[in-house]
Amino acid sequence: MPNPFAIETSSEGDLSVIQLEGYLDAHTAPQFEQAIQAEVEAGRHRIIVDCEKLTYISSAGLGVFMSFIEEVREQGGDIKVCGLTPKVRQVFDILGFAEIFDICDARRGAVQRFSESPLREG
Amino acid sequence: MPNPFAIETSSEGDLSVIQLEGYLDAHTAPQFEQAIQAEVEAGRHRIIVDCEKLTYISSAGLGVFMSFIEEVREQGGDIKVCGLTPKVRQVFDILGFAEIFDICDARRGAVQRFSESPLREG
Amino acid sequence: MGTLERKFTLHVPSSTENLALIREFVTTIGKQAGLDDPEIGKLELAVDEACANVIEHAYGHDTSQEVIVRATFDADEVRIDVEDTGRGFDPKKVPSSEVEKLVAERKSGGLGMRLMRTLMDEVHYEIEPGKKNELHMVKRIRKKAD
Amino acid sequence: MGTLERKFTLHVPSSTENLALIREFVTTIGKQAGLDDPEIGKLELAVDEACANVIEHAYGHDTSQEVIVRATFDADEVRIDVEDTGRGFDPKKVPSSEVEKLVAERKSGGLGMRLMRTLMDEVHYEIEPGKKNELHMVKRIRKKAD
Ligand SMILES: Nc1ncnc2c1ncn2[C@@H]1O[C@H](COP(=O)(O)OP(=O)(O)O)[C@@H](O)[C@H]1O
Ligand SMILES: Nc1ncnc2c1ncn2[C@@H]1O[C@H](COP(=O)(O)OP(=O)(O)O)[C@@H](O)[C@H]1O
Repeated sequence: MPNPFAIETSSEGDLSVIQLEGYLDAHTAPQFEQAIQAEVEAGRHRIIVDCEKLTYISSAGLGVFMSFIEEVREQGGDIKVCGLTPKVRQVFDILGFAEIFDICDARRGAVQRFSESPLREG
Repeated sequence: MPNPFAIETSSEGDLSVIQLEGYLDAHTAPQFEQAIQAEVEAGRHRIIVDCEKLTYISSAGLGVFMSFIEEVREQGGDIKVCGLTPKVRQVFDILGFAEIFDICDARRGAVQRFSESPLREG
Repeated sequence: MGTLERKFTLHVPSSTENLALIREFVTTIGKQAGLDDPEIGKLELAVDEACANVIEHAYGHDTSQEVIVRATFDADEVRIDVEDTGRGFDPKKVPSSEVEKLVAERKSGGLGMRLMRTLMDEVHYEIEPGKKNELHMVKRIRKKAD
Repeated sequence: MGTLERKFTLHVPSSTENLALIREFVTTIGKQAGLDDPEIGKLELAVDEACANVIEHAYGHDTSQEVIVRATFDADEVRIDVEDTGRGFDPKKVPSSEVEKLVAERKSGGLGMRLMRTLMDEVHYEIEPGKKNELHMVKRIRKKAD
Protein backbone atom coordinates (compact mmCIF):
# COMPACT_ATOMS: atom_id res chain seq x y z
CA MET A 1 0.00 0.00 0.00
CA PRO A 2 1.16 3.55 -0.78
CA ASN A 3 1.63 4.97 2.71
CA PRO A 4 0.91 3.07 5.85
CA PHE A 5 0.30 4.86 9.08
CA ALA A 6 2.86 6.21 11.53
CA ILE A 7 2.47 8.23 14.69
CA GLU A 8 5.08 9.99 16.79
CA THR A 9 4.66 11.90 20.02
CA SER A 10 7.22 14.46 21.15
CA SER A 11 7.20 17.48 23.42
CA GLU A 12 8.00 21.12 22.95
CA GLY A 13 8.19 22.69 26.40
CA ASP A 14 4.81 22.03 28.03
CA LEU A 15 3.23 21.17 24.69
CA SER A 16 2.74 17.67 23.35
CA VAL A 17 3.13 17.29 19.61
CA ILE A 18 1.53 14.25 17.98
CA GLN A 19 2.68 13.88 14.42
CA LEU A 20 0.51 11.78 12.09
CA GLU A 21 1.75 10.26 8.86
CA GLY A 22 -0.01 8.31 6.12
CA TYR A 23 -3.64 7.31 6.44
CA LEU A 24 -5.86 7.61 9.47
CA ASP A 25 -8.87 5.34 9.00
CA ALA A 26 -10.89 2.82 11.00
CA HIS A 27 -7.86 0.55 10.97
CA THR A 28 -5.32 3.03 12.31
CA ALA A 29 -7.54 5.33 14.44
CA PRO A 30 -7.09 3.16 17.57
CA GLN A 31 -3.35 4.00 17.55
CA PHE A 32 -4.17 7.69 17.43
CA GLU A 33 -6.67 7.28 20.22
CA GLN A 34 -4.05 5.59 22.39
CA ALA A 35 -1.56 8.35 21.70
CA ILE A 36 -3.95 11.10 22.78
CA GLN A 37 -5.16 9.00 25.71
CA ALA A 38 -1.57 8.65 26.91
CA GLU A 39 -1.06 12.43 26.93
CA VAL A 40 -4.35 13.07 28.69
CA GLU A 41 -3.61 10.45 31.34
CA ALA A 42 -0.20 12.00 31.92
CA GLY A 43 -1.97 15.31 32.55
CA ARG A 44 -0.62 16.84 29.36
CA HIS A 45 -3.58 18.71 27.91
CA ARG A 46 -1.86 21.15 25.58
CA ILE A 47 -1.70 19.06 22.41
CA ILE A 48 -0.73 19.90 18.86
CA VAL A 49 -1.67 17.35 16.20
CA ASP A 50 0.64 17.92 13.25
CA CYS A 51 -1.02 16.61 10.07
CA GLU A 52 1.59 17.76 7.58
CA LYS A 53 2.31 14.18 6.51
CA LEU A 54 -1.25 12.93 6.93
CA THR A 55 -2.51 11.98 3.48
CA TYR A 56 -5.97 10.68 4.35
CA ILE A 57 -8.53 10.84 7.14
CA SER A 58 -11.91 9.17 7.56
CA SER A 59 -14.59 9.66 10.19
CA ALA A 60 -12.88 7.15 12.48
CA GLY A 61 -9.91 9.50 12.70
CA LEU A 62 -12.08 12.59 13.10
CA GLY A 63 -13.96 10.76 15.85
CA VAL A 64 -10.78 10.65 17.92
CA PHE A 65 -10.41 14.43 17.74
CA MET A 66 -14.09 14.79 18.57
CA SER A 67 -14.12 12.53 21.61
CA PHE A 68 -11.21 14.20 23.42
CA ILE A 69 -11.68 17.90 22.78
CA GLU A 70 -14.19 18.57 25.58
CA GLU A 71 -12.16 16.82 28.25
CA VAL A 72 -8.94 18.51 27.22
CA ARG A 73 -10.56 21.96 27.20
CA GLU A 74 -12.13 21.30 30.60
CA GLN A 75 -8.62 20.73 31.86
CA GLY A 76 -7.55 24.11 30.51
CA GLY A 77 -5.81 22.64 27.51
CA ASP A 78 -6.63 22.35 23.83
CA ILE A 79 -6.08 20.20 20.76
CA LYS A 80 -4.76 22.42 18.00
CA VAL A 81 -4.45 21.04 14.50
CA CYS A 82 -1.78 22.12 12.02
CA GLY A 83 -0.39 21.28 8.60
CA LEU A 84 -3.61 20.03 7.00
CA THR A 85 -3.16 19.11 3.35
CA PRO A 86 -6.02 20.22 1.08
CA LYS A 87 -7.39 16.68 0.89
CA VAL A 88 -7.60 16.28 4.66
CA ARG A 89 -8.70 19.88 5.16
CA GLN A 90 -11.67 19.23 2.87
CA VAL A 91 -12.99 16.59 5.28
CA PHE A 92 -12.57 18.85 8.33
CA ASP A 93 -14.51 21.53 6.46
CA ILE A 94 -17.34 19.27 5.30
CA LEU A 95 -18.04 18.25 8.89
CA GLY A 96 -17.76 21.75 10.31
CA PHE A 97 -14.68 20.82 12.36
CA ALA A 98 -13.08 24.11 11.36
CA GLU A 99 -15.55 25.88 13.66
CA ILE A 100 -14.83 23.62 16.60
CA PHE A 101 -11.08 23.13 16.37
CA ASP A 102 -8.30 25.67 16.32
CA ILE A 103 -6.64 24.97 12.97
CA CYS A 104 -3.27 26.56 12.17
CA ASP A 105 -1.24 26.45 9.00
CA ALA A 106 2.11 25.45 10.44
CA ARG A 107 3.28 23.97 13.71
CA ARG A 108 4.93 27.30 14.61
CA GLY A 109 1.54 28.95 14.51
CA ALA A 110 0.02 26.39 16.84
CA VAL A 111 2.87 26.79 19.32
CA GLN A 112 2.41 30.58 19.12
CA ARG A 113 -1.32 30.25 19.80
CA PHE A 114 -0.69 28.17 22.91
CA SER A 115 1.80 30.78 24.16
CA GLU A 116 -0.95 33.38 23.93
CA SER A 117 -3.04 31.34 26.38
CA PRO A 118 -0.61 30.29 29.11
CA LEU A 119 -1.23 27.14 31.07
CA ARG A 120 -3.74 27.54 33.87
CA GLU A 121 -3.77 24.85 36.50
CA GLY A 122 -6.70 22.45 35.92
CA MET B 1 -2.10 4.46 -7.74
CA PRO B 2 1.21 4.84 -5.93
CA ASN B 3 3.48 5.92 -8.75
CA PRO B 4 2.40 6.24 -12.34
CA PHE B 5 4.89 6.10 -15.15
CA ALA B 6 7.05 8.91 -16.48
CA ILE B 7 9.77 8.92 -19.10
CA GLU B 8 12.25 11.65 -20.00
CA THR B 9 14.87 11.68 -22.73
CA SER B 10 17.86 14.01 -22.55
CA SER B 11 21.34 14.02 -24.02
CA GLU B 12 24.79 14.14 -22.56
CA GLY B 13 27.19 14.84 -25.41
CA ASP B 14 26.66 12.08 -27.96
CA LEU B 15 24.83 9.94 -25.42
CA SER B 16 21.07 9.69 -25.07
CA VAL B 17 19.80 9.27 -21.54
CA ILE B 18 16.31 7.84 -21.10
CA GLN B 19 15.14 8.19 -17.54
CA LEU B 20 12.34 5.91 -16.38
CA GLU B 21 10.19 6.59 -13.36
CA GLY B 22 7.43 4.61 -11.68
CA TYR B 23 6.21 1.34 -13.15
CA LEU B 24 7.06 -0.15 -16.49
CA ASP B 25 4.47 -2.79 -17.33
CA ALA B 26 2.37 -3.89 -20.32
CA HIS B 27 0.46 -0.62 -20.03
CA THR B 28 3.44 1.73 -20.05
CA ALA B 29 5.96 -0.28 -22.11
CA PRO B 30 4.72 1.20 -25.43
CA GLN B 31 5.88 4.65 -24.25
CA PHE B 32 9.33 3.28 -23.52
CA GLU B 33 9.39 1.56 -26.89
CA GLN B 34 8.58 4.83 -28.64
CA ALA B 35 11.30 6.65 -26.71
CA ILE B 36 13.99 4.17 -27.73
CA GLN B 37 12.60 4.00 -31.27
CA ALA B 38 12.91 7.78 -31.55
CA GLU B 39 16.60 7.68 -30.59
CA VAL B 40 17.35 4.83 -32.95
CA GLU B 41 15.57 6.55 -35.83
CA ALA B 42 17.54 9.72 -35.14
CA GLY B 43 20.71 7.65 -35.47
CA ARG B 44 21.49 7.96 -31.78
CA HIS B 45 22.64 4.50 -30.78
CA ARG B 46 24.55 5.24 -27.58
CA ILE B 47 21.76 5.00 -25.04
CA ILE B 48 21.75 4.99 -21.25
CA VAL B 49 18.55 3.87 -19.56
CA ASP B 50 18.56 5.33 -16.07
CA CYS B 51 16.33 3.21 -13.81
CA GLU B 52 17.05 4.96 -10.52
CA LYS B 53 13.41 5.96 -10.13
CA LEU B 54 11.96 2.85 -11.72
CA THR B 55 10.05 1.00 -9.02
CA TYR B 56 8.70 -1.93 -11.02
CA ILE B 57 9.32 -3.77 -14.25
CA SER B 58 7.47 -6.65 -15.91
CA SER B 59 8.37 -8.70 -18.98
CA ALA B 60 6.70 -6.14 -21.25
CA GLY B 61 9.32 -3.61 -20.16
CA LEU B 62 12.17 -6.08 -20.41
CA GLY B 63 10.95 -6.98 -23.88
CA VAL B 64 11.66 -3.44 -25.04
CA PHE B 65 15.29 -3.71 -23.94
CA MET B 66 15.49 -7.12 -25.59
CA SER B 67 14.08 -6.09 -28.95
CA PHE B 68 16.44 -3.15 -29.53
CA ILE B 69 19.81 -4.33 -28.22
CA GLU B 70 20.90 -6.20 -31.38
CA GLU B 71 20.08 -3.36 -33.73
CA VAL B 72 21.76 -0.78 -31.53
CA ARG B 73 24.91 -2.87 -31.19
CA GLU B 74 25.01 -3.53 -34.93
CA GLN B 75 25.11 0.23 -35.34
CA GLY B 76 28.14 0.44 -33.04
CA GLY B 77 26.10 1.64 -30.09
CA ASP B 78 24.83 0.07 -26.91
CA ILE B 79 22.01 0.23 -24.38
CA LYS B 80 23.57 0.53 -20.93
CA VAL B 81 21.40 0.24 -17.86
CA CYS B 82 22.06 2.06 -14.60
CA GLY B 83 20.50 2.75 -11.22
CA LEU B 84 18.59 -0.51 -10.82
CA THR B 85 16.80 -0.77 -7.48
CA PRO B 86 17.01 -4.21 -5.83
CA LYS B 87 13.43 -5.03 -6.80
CA VAL B 88 13.98 -4.30 -10.50
CA ARG B 89 17.49 -5.81 -10.46
CA GLN B 90 15.97 -9.08 -9.22
CA VAL B 91 13.93 -9.38 -12.42
CA PHE B 92 16.91 -8.63 -14.66
CA ASP B 93 18.85 -11.34 -12.81
CA ILE B 94 16.10 -13.98 -12.96
CA LEU B 95 15.98 -13.68 -16.75
CA GLY B 96 19.73 -13.63 -17.24
CA PHE B 97 19.65 -10.05 -18.56
CA ALA B 98 22.72 -9.26 -16.47
CA GLU B 99 24.77 -11.39 -18.89
CA ILE B 100 23.42 -9.67 -21.97
CA PHE B 101 23.25 -6.03 -20.88
CA ASP B 102 25.95 -3.77 -19.55
CA ILE B 103 24.57 -2.85 -16.14
CA CYS B 104 26.21 -0.04 -14.16
CA ASP B 105 25.50 1.21 -10.66
CA ALA B 106 25.21 4.91 -11.37
CA ARG B 107 24.73 7.03 -14.46
CA ARG B 108 28.34 8.30 -14.14
CA GLY B 109 29.56 4.74 -14.57
CA ALA B 110 27.53 4.24 -17.72
CA VAL B 111 28.84 7.47 -19.22
CA GLN B 112 32.40 6.38 -18.31
CA ARG B 113 31.88 3.01 -19.98
CA PHE B 114 30.75 4.66 -23.20
CA SER B 115 33.80 6.95 -23.13
CA GLU B 116 35.98 3.84 -23.07
CA SER B 117 34.44 2.71 -26.37
CA PRO B 118 34.34 5.84 -28.51
CA LEU B 119 31.72 6.17 -31.20
CA ARG B 120 32.59 4.39 -34.39
CA GLU B 121 30.62 5.38 -37.44
CA GLY B 122 27.98 2.75 -38.19
CA MET C 1 -14.63 4.97 -24.04
CA GLY C 2 -17.83 6.85 -24.82
CA THR C 3 -20.89 5.43 -23.11
CA LEU C 4 -19.43 1.98 -22.69
CA GLU C 5 -19.98 0.80 -19.15
CA ARG C 6 -17.04 -0.50 -17.12
CA LYS C 7 -17.57 -2.95 -14.27
CA PHE C 8 -15.32 -3.73 -11.34
CA THR C 9 -15.87 -5.98 -8.33
CA LEU C 10 -13.85 -6.52 -5.18
CA HIS C 11 -14.47 -9.13 -2.47
CA VAL C 12 -12.39 -8.91 0.69
CA PRO C 13 -12.55 -10.38 4.19
CA SER C 14 -14.40 -8.12 6.61
CA SER C 15 -11.44 -6.47 8.30
CA THR C 16 -10.42 -2.83 8.62
CA GLU C 17 -7.02 -3.99 7.37
CA ASN C 18 -8.62 -4.15 3.91
CA LEU C 19 -9.94 -0.60 3.83
CA ALA C 20 -6.69 0.61 2.23
CA LEU C 21 -7.18 -1.84 -0.64
CA ILE C 22 -10.81 -0.82 -1.00
CA ARG C 23 -9.68 2.81 -1.30
CA GLU C 24 -7.10 1.93 -3.97
CA PHE C 25 -9.83 0.09 -5.84
CA VAL C 26 -12.17 3.05 -5.74
CA THR C 27 -9.45 5.56 -6.54
CA THR C 28 -8.44 3.65 -9.66
CA ILE C 29 -12.04 3.60 -10.80
CA GLY C 30 -12.55 7.29 -10.08
CA LYS C 31 -9.49 8.12 -12.17
CA GLN C 32 -10.60 5.96 -15.07
CA ALA C 33 -14.04 7.53 -14.89
CA GLY C 34 -12.43 10.92 -15.39
CA LEU C 35 -13.21 12.44 -11.99
CA ASP C 36 -10.89 15.19 -10.80
CA ASP C 37 -8.82 14.75 -7.63
CA PRO C 38 -11.24 16.36 -5.14
CA GLU C 39 -14.10 14.25 -6.53
CA ILE C 40 -11.98 11.10 -6.35
CA GLY C 41 -11.23 12.00 -2.73
CA LYS C 42 -14.94 12.21 -1.99
CA LEU C 43 -15.72 8.91 -3.67
CA GLU C 44 -12.84 7.25 -1.81
CA LEU C 45 -14.01 8.55 1.56
CA ALA C 46 -17.68 7.68 1.02
CA VAL C 47 -16.83 4.08 0.12
CA ASP C 48 -14.40 3.81 3.02
CA GLU C 49 -17.15 4.96 5.40
CA ALA C 50 -19.64 2.53 3.89
CA CYS C 51 -17.27 -0.42 4.19
CA ALA C 52 -16.06 0.54 7.66
CA ASN C 53 -19.73 0.48 8.74
CA VAL C 54 -20.22 -2.97 7.26
CA ILE C 55 -17.07 -4.29 8.96
CA GLU C 56 -17.96 -2.75 12.31
CA HIS C 57 -21.75 -2.78 12.48
CA ALA C 58 -23.06 -5.34 9.97
CA TYR C 59 -20.46 -8.00 10.78
CA GLY C 60 -19.26 -6.87 14.23
CA HIS C 61 -15.60 -7.38 13.19
CA ASP C 62 -16.15 -11.04 12.27
CA THR C 63 -13.29 -11.40 9.78
CA SER C 64 -14.64 -14.65 8.35
CA GLN C 65 -17.34 -12.55 6.63
CA GLU C 66 -16.98 -10.90 3.26
CA VAL C 67 -17.45 -7.31 2.09
CA ILE C 68 -18.32 -6.89 -1.57
CA VAL C 69 -17.84 -3.64 -3.44
CA ARG C 70 -19.20 -3.35 -6.98
CA ALA C 71 -18.44 -0.33 -9.10
CA THR C 72 -19.54 0.64 -12.56
CA PHE C 73 -19.07 3.79 -14.50
CA ASP C 74 -20.04 5.24 -17.84
CA ALA C 75 -19.70 8.73 -19.25
CA ASP C 76 -22.24 10.16 -16.77
CA GLU C 77 -21.76 8.59 -13.37
CA VAL C 78 -19.92 6.24 -11.06
CA ARG C 79 -22.20 3.79 -9.25
CA ILE C 80 -21.03 1.95 -6.16
CA ASP C 81 -22.82 -0.93 -4.45
CA VAL C 82 -21.60 -2.20 -1.11
CA GLU C 83 -23.05 -5.57 -0.23
CA ASP C 84 -23.08 -7.55 2.99
CA THR C 85 -25.04 -10.45 4.47
CA GLY C 86 -24.78 -9.19 8.03
CA ARG C 87 -27.04 -7.82 10.69
CA GLY C 88 -28.77 -5.07 8.75
CA PHE C 89 -30.38 -1.97 10.26
CA ASP C 90 -32.99 0.65 9.62
CA PRO C 91 -31.21 3.71 8.28
CA LYS C 92 -34.27 5.90 9.00
CA LYS C 93 -33.94 5.16 12.69
CA VAL C 94 -30.37 6.38 12.88
CA PRO C 95 -30.46 9.83 14.48
CA SER C 96 -28.56 12.46 12.54
CA SER C 97 -26.86 14.43 15.29
CA GLU C 98 -25.13 17.76 14.84
CA VAL C 99 -21.39 17.66 15.27
CA GLU C 100 -21.67 20.09 18.22
CA LYS C 101 -23.92 17.63 20.01
CA LEU C 102 -21.58 14.70 19.34
CA VAL C 103 -18.65 16.76 20.65
CA ALA C 104 -20.57 17.71 23.81
CA GLU C 105 -21.41 14.05 24.37
CA ARG C 106 -17.76 13.04 23.77
CA LYS C 107 -18.84 10.65 21.03
CA SER C 108 -16.22 9.20 18.72
CA GLY C 109 -18.76 8.04 16.14
CA GLY C 110 -21.84 9.14 14.27
CA LEU C 111 -20.18 11.00 11.42
CA GLY C 112 -20.05 8.29 8.75
CA MET C 113 -23.53 8.36 7.23
CA ARG C 114 -23.58 12.16 7.29
CA LEU C 115 -20.32 12.16 5.36
CA MET C 116 -21.57 9.64 2.80
CA ARG C 117 -24.70 11.71 2.15
CA THR C 118 -22.64 14.89 1.77
CA LEU C 119 -20.01 13.34 -0.46
CA MET C 120 -22.21 11.43 -2.90
CA ASP C 121 -25.05 12.51 -5.17
CA GLU C 122 -27.27 9.56 -4.23
CA VAL C 123 -27.19 7.23 -1.23
CA HIS C 124 -29.77 4.60 -0.48
CA TYR C 125 -29.99 1.34 1.39
CA GLU C 126 -31.81 -1.90 0.52
CA ILE C 127 -31.88 -3.95 3.68
CA GLU C 128 -33.00 -7.59 3.90
CA PRO C 129 -31.55 -8.65 7.27
CA GLY C 130 -29.94 -12.09 7.25
CA LYS C 131 -30.22 -12.19 3.48
CA LYS C 132 -28.49 -9.31 1.81
CA ASN C 133 -27.98 -5.65 2.62
CA GLU C 134 -27.04 -3.32 -0.16
CA LEU C 135 -25.97 0.27 -0.13
CA HIS C 136 -26.20 2.05 -3.48
CA MET C 137 -24.32 5.27 -4.05
CA VAL C 138 -23.93 7.42 -7.12
CA LYS C 139 -21.45 10.12 -7.98
CA ARG C 140 -22.21 12.08 -11.11
CA ILE C 141 -19.34 13.03 -13.35
CA ARG C 142 -19.00 16.75 -13.89
CA LYS C 143 -16.93 17.28 -17.01
CA LYS C 144 -13.46 18.61 -16.23
CA ALA C 145 -12.78 22.22 -17.08
CA ASP C 146 -9.67 21.42 -19.15
CA MET D 1 -4.84 -15.74 11.97
CA GLY D 2 -3.63 -19.33 12.40
CA THR D 3 -4.91 -21.66 9.74
CA LEU D 4 -7.97 -19.60 8.92
CA GLU D 5 -8.28 -19.13 5.19
CA ARG D 6 -8.69 -15.63 3.74
CA LYS D 7 -10.36 -15.12 0.38
CA PHE D 8 -10.14 -12.15 -1.98
CA THR D 9 -11.58 -11.66 -5.46
CA LEU D 10 -11.07 -8.92 -8.01
CA HIS D 11 -12.95 -8.48 -11.31
CA VAL D 12 -11.72 -5.80 -13.69
CA PRO D 13 -12.24 -4.94 -17.36
CA SER D 14 -9.63 -6.52 -19.59
CA SER D 15 -7.31 -3.56 -20.04
CA THR D 16 -3.63 -3.09 -19.24
CA GLU D 17 -4.74 0.06 -17.46
CA ASN D 18 -5.95 -2.21 -14.66
CA LEU D 19 -2.68 -4.06 -14.12
CA ALA D 20 -1.61 -1.49 -11.50
CA LEU D 21 -4.76 -2.22 -9.48
CA ILE D 22 -4.23 -5.96 -9.86
CA ARG D 23 -0.71 -5.52 -8.46
CA GLU D 24 -1.99 -3.51 -5.48
CA PHE D 25 -4.51 -6.26 -4.86
CA VAL D 26 -1.86 -8.96 -4.88
CA THR D 27 0.61 -6.92 -2.85
CA THR D 28 -1.94 -6.35 -0.10
CA ILE D 29 -2.64 -10.06 0.03
CA GLY D 30 1.06 -10.97 0.05
CA LYS D 31 1.61 -8.65 3.00
CA GLN D 32 -1.32 -10.01 4.95
CA ALA D 33 -0.11 -13.53 4.23
CA GLY D 34 3.19 -12.63 5.89
CA LEU D 35 5.45 -12.86 2.83
CA ASP D 36 8.63 -10.79 2.94
CA ASP D 37 9.23 -8.02 0.40
CA PRO D 38 11.18 -10.03 -2.20
CA GLU D 39 8.52 -12.75 -2.12
CA ILE D 40 5.75 -10.18 -2.45
CA GLY D 41 7.60 -8.78 -5.45
CA LYS D 42 7.65 -12.23 -7.05
CA LEU D 43 3.97 -12.82 -6.42
CA GLU D 44 3.14 -9.38 -7.81
CA LEU D 45 5.13 -9.93 -10.97
CA ALA D 46 3.80 -13.44 -11.61
CA VAL D 47 0.20 -12.28 -11.36
CA ASP D 48 0.91 -9.22 -13.51
CA GLU D 49 2.37 -11.51 -16.19
CA ALA D 50 -0.60 -13.87 -15.97
CA CYS D 51 -3.12 -11.06 -16.31
CA ALA D 52 -1.19 -9.27 -19.04
CA ASN D 53 -1.33 -12.53 -21.01
CA VAL D 54 -5.08 -12.80 -20.53
CA ILE D 55 -5.59 -9.18 -21.62
CA GLU D 56 -3.34 -9.52 -24.65
CA HIS D 57 -3.68 -13.13 -25.78
CA ALA D 58 -6.91 -14.54 -24.35
CA TYR D 59 -9.00 -11.43 -25.04
CA GLY D 60 -6.92 -9.68 -27.71
CA HIS D 61 -7.32 -6.33 -25.90
CA ASP D 62 -11.14 -6.49 -26.00
CA THR D 63 -11.86 -4.24 -23.02
CA SER D 64 -15.47 -5.34 -22.76
CA GLN D 65 -14.18 -8.65 -21.38
CA GLU D 66 -13.40 -9.34 -17.74
CA VAL D 67 -10.31 -10.62 -15.95
CA ILE D 68 -10.95 -12.35 -12.64
CA VAL D 69 -8.25 -12.82 -10.03
CA ARG D 70 -9.01 -14.96 -6.99
CA ALA D 71 -6.59 -15.19 -4.12
CA THR D 72 -6.66 -17.20 -0.93
CA PHE D 73 -4.08 -17.68 1.72
CA ASP D 74 -3.66 -19.59 4.94
CA ALA D 75 -0.63 -20.16 7.15
CA ASP D 76 1.13 -22.24 4.50
CA GLU D 77 0.56 -20.77 1.06
CA VAL D 78 -0.93 -18.11 -1.17
CA ARG D 79 -3.04 -19.48 -4.03
CA ILE D 80 -3.89 -17.38 -7.03
CA ASP D 81 -6.38 -18.27 -9.75
CA VAL D 82 -6.63 -16.13 -12.86
CA GLU D 83 -9.78 -16.79 -14.83
CA ASP D 84 -10.86 -15.78 -18.32
CA THR D 85 -13.44 -16.87 -20.87
CA GLY D 86 -11.28 -16.02 -23.86
CA ARG D 87 -9.49 -17.80 -26.64
CA GLY D 88 -7.50 -20.32 -24.61
CA PHE D 89 -4.30 -22.02 -25.76
CA ASP D 90 -2.22 -25.13 -25.25
CA PRO D 91 0.55 -24.19 -22.84
CA LYS D 92 2.53 -27.31 -23.82
CA LYS D 93 2.80 -26.03 -27.38
CA VAL D 94 4.37 -22.74 -26.35
CA PRO D 95 8.09 -23.02 -27.11
CA SER D 96 10.32 -22.05 -24.21
CA SER D 97 13.07 -20.08 -25.95
CA GLU D 98 16.33 -19.08 -24.33
CA VAL D 99 16.71 -15.36 -23.76
CA GLU D 100 19.79 -15.33 -26.05
CA LYS D 101 17.64 -16.69 -28.87
CA LEU D 102 14.88 -14.12 -28.30
CA VAL D 103 17.47 -11.34 -28.31
CA ALA D 104 19.01 -12.62 -31.56
CA GLU D 105 15.54 -12.73 -33.11
CA ARG D 106 14.77 -9.21 -31.83
CA LYS D 107 11.66 -10.49 -30.06
CA SER D 108 9.96 -8.27 -27.53
CA GLY D 109 7.94 -11.10 -26.01
CA GLY D 110 8.22 -14.66 -24.81
CA LEU D 111 9.43 -14.00 -21.28
CA GLY D 112 6.16 -14.07 -19.35
CA MET D 113 5.50 -17.76 -18.82
CA ARG D 114 9.15 -18.40 -18.04
CA LEU D 115 8.97 -15.72 -15.36
CA MET D 116 5.78 -17.10 -13.85
CA ARG D 117 7.29 -20.58 -13.59
CA THR D 118 10.44 -19.20 -11.99
CA LEU D 119 8.63 -16.92 -9.56
CA MET D 120 5.95 -19.28 -8.27
CA ASP D 121 6.13 -22.69 -6.62
CA GLU D 122 3.32 -24.14 -8.74
CA VAL D 123 1.86 -23.02 -12.07
CA HIS D 124 -0.72 -24.92 -14.04
CA TYR D 125 -3.40 -24.19 -16.59
CA GLU D 126 -6.89 -25.63 -16.97
CA ILE D 127 -8.06 -24.66 -20.44
CA GLU D 128 -11.61 -25.11 -21.76
CA PRO D 129 -11.62 -22.81 -24.80
CA GLY D 130 -14.77 -20.71 -25.14
CA LYS D 131 -15.86 -21.81 -21.67
CA LYS D 132 -13.36 -20.96 -19.01
CA ASN D 133 -9.60 -20.88 -18.81
CA GLU D 134 -7.97 -20.96 -15.43
CA LEU D 135 -4.42 -20.52 -14.36
CA HIS D 136 -3.60 -21.78 -10.88
CA MET D 137 -0.48 -20.59 -9.13
CA VAL D 138 0.83 -21.25 -5.64
CA LYS D 139 3.45 -19.50 -3.58
CA ARG D 140 4.45 -21.25 -0.41
CA ILE D 141 5.05 -19.14 2.65
CA ARG D 142 8.50 -19.52 4.10
CA LYS D 143 8.45 -18.33 7.68
CA LYS D 144 10.27 -15.02 8.13
CA ALA D 145 13.63 -15.12 9.89
CA ASP D 146 12.67 -12.53 12.52
N1 LIG E 1 -23.93 -1.24 7.36
C1 LIG E 1 -24.49 -1.10 8.57
N2 LIG E 1 -25.00 -2.18 9.19
C2 LIG E 1 -25.58 -2.05 10.41
N3 LIG E 1 -25.69 -0.89 11.08
C3 LIG E 1 -25.19 0.23 10.51
C4 LIG E 1 -24.59 0.18 9.24
N4 LIG E 1 -24.20 1.43 8.92
C5 LIG E 1 -24.56 2.22 9.95
N5 LIG E 1 -25.16 1.50 10.91
C6 LIG E 1 -25.74 2.05 12.17
O1 LIG E 1 -25.85 3.46 12.03
C7 LIG E 1 -25.09 4.14 13.04
C8 LIG E 1 -24.49 5.43 12.48
O2 LIG E 1 -23.48 5.14 11.53
P1 LIG E 1 -22.41 6.23 11.16
O3 LIG E 1 -23.09 7.52 10.90
O4 LIG E 1 -21.59 5.71 10.05
O5 LIG E 1 -21.52 6.43 12.47
P2 LIG E 1 -20.62 5.36 13.24
O6 LIG E 1 -20.35 4.23 12.32
O7 LIG E 1 -19.41 6.12 13.60
O8 LIG E 1 -21.42 4.97 14.45
C9 LIG E 1 -24.07 3.13 13.51
O9 LIG E 1 -23.63 3.36 14.81
C10 LIG E 1 -24.86 1.82 13.38
O10 LIG E 1 -25.68 1.63 14.50
N1 LIG F 1 -3.73 -16.59 -21.20
C1 LIG F 1 -3.35 -16.88 -22.46
N2 LIG F 1 -4.26 -17.07 -23.42
C2 LIG F 1 -3.89 -17.36 -24.68
N3 LIG F 1 -2.62 -17.50 -25.06
C3 LIG F 1 -1.64 -17.35 -24.15
C4 LIG F 1 -1.96 -17.01 -22.81
N4 LIG F 1 -0.80 -16.91 -22.13
C5 LIG F 1 0.18 -17.15 -23.01
N5 LIG F 1 -0.30 -17.43 -24.23
C6 LIG F 1 0.49 -17.78 -25.43
O1 LIG F 1 1.80 -18.14 -25.02
C7 LIG F 1 2.77 -17.29 -25.62
C8 LIG F 1 3.93 -17.03 -24.66
O2 LIG F 1 3.50 -16.25 -23.56
P1 LIG F 1 4.57 -15.46 -22.70
O3 LIG F 1 5.67 -16.39 -22.34
O4 LIG F 1 3.85 -14.84 -21.56
O5 LIG F 1 5.18 -14.34 -23.64
P2 LIG F 1 4.44 -13.14 -24.40
O6 LIG F 1 3.14 -12.92 -23.70
O7 LIG F 1 5.36 -12.01 -24.24
O8 LIG F 1 4.29 -13.58 -25.81
C9 LIG F 1 2.02 -16.05 -26.01
O9 LIG F 1 2.63 -15.37 -27.08
C10 LIG F 1 0.66 -16.61 -26.39
O10 LIG F 1 0.68 -17.13 -27.69
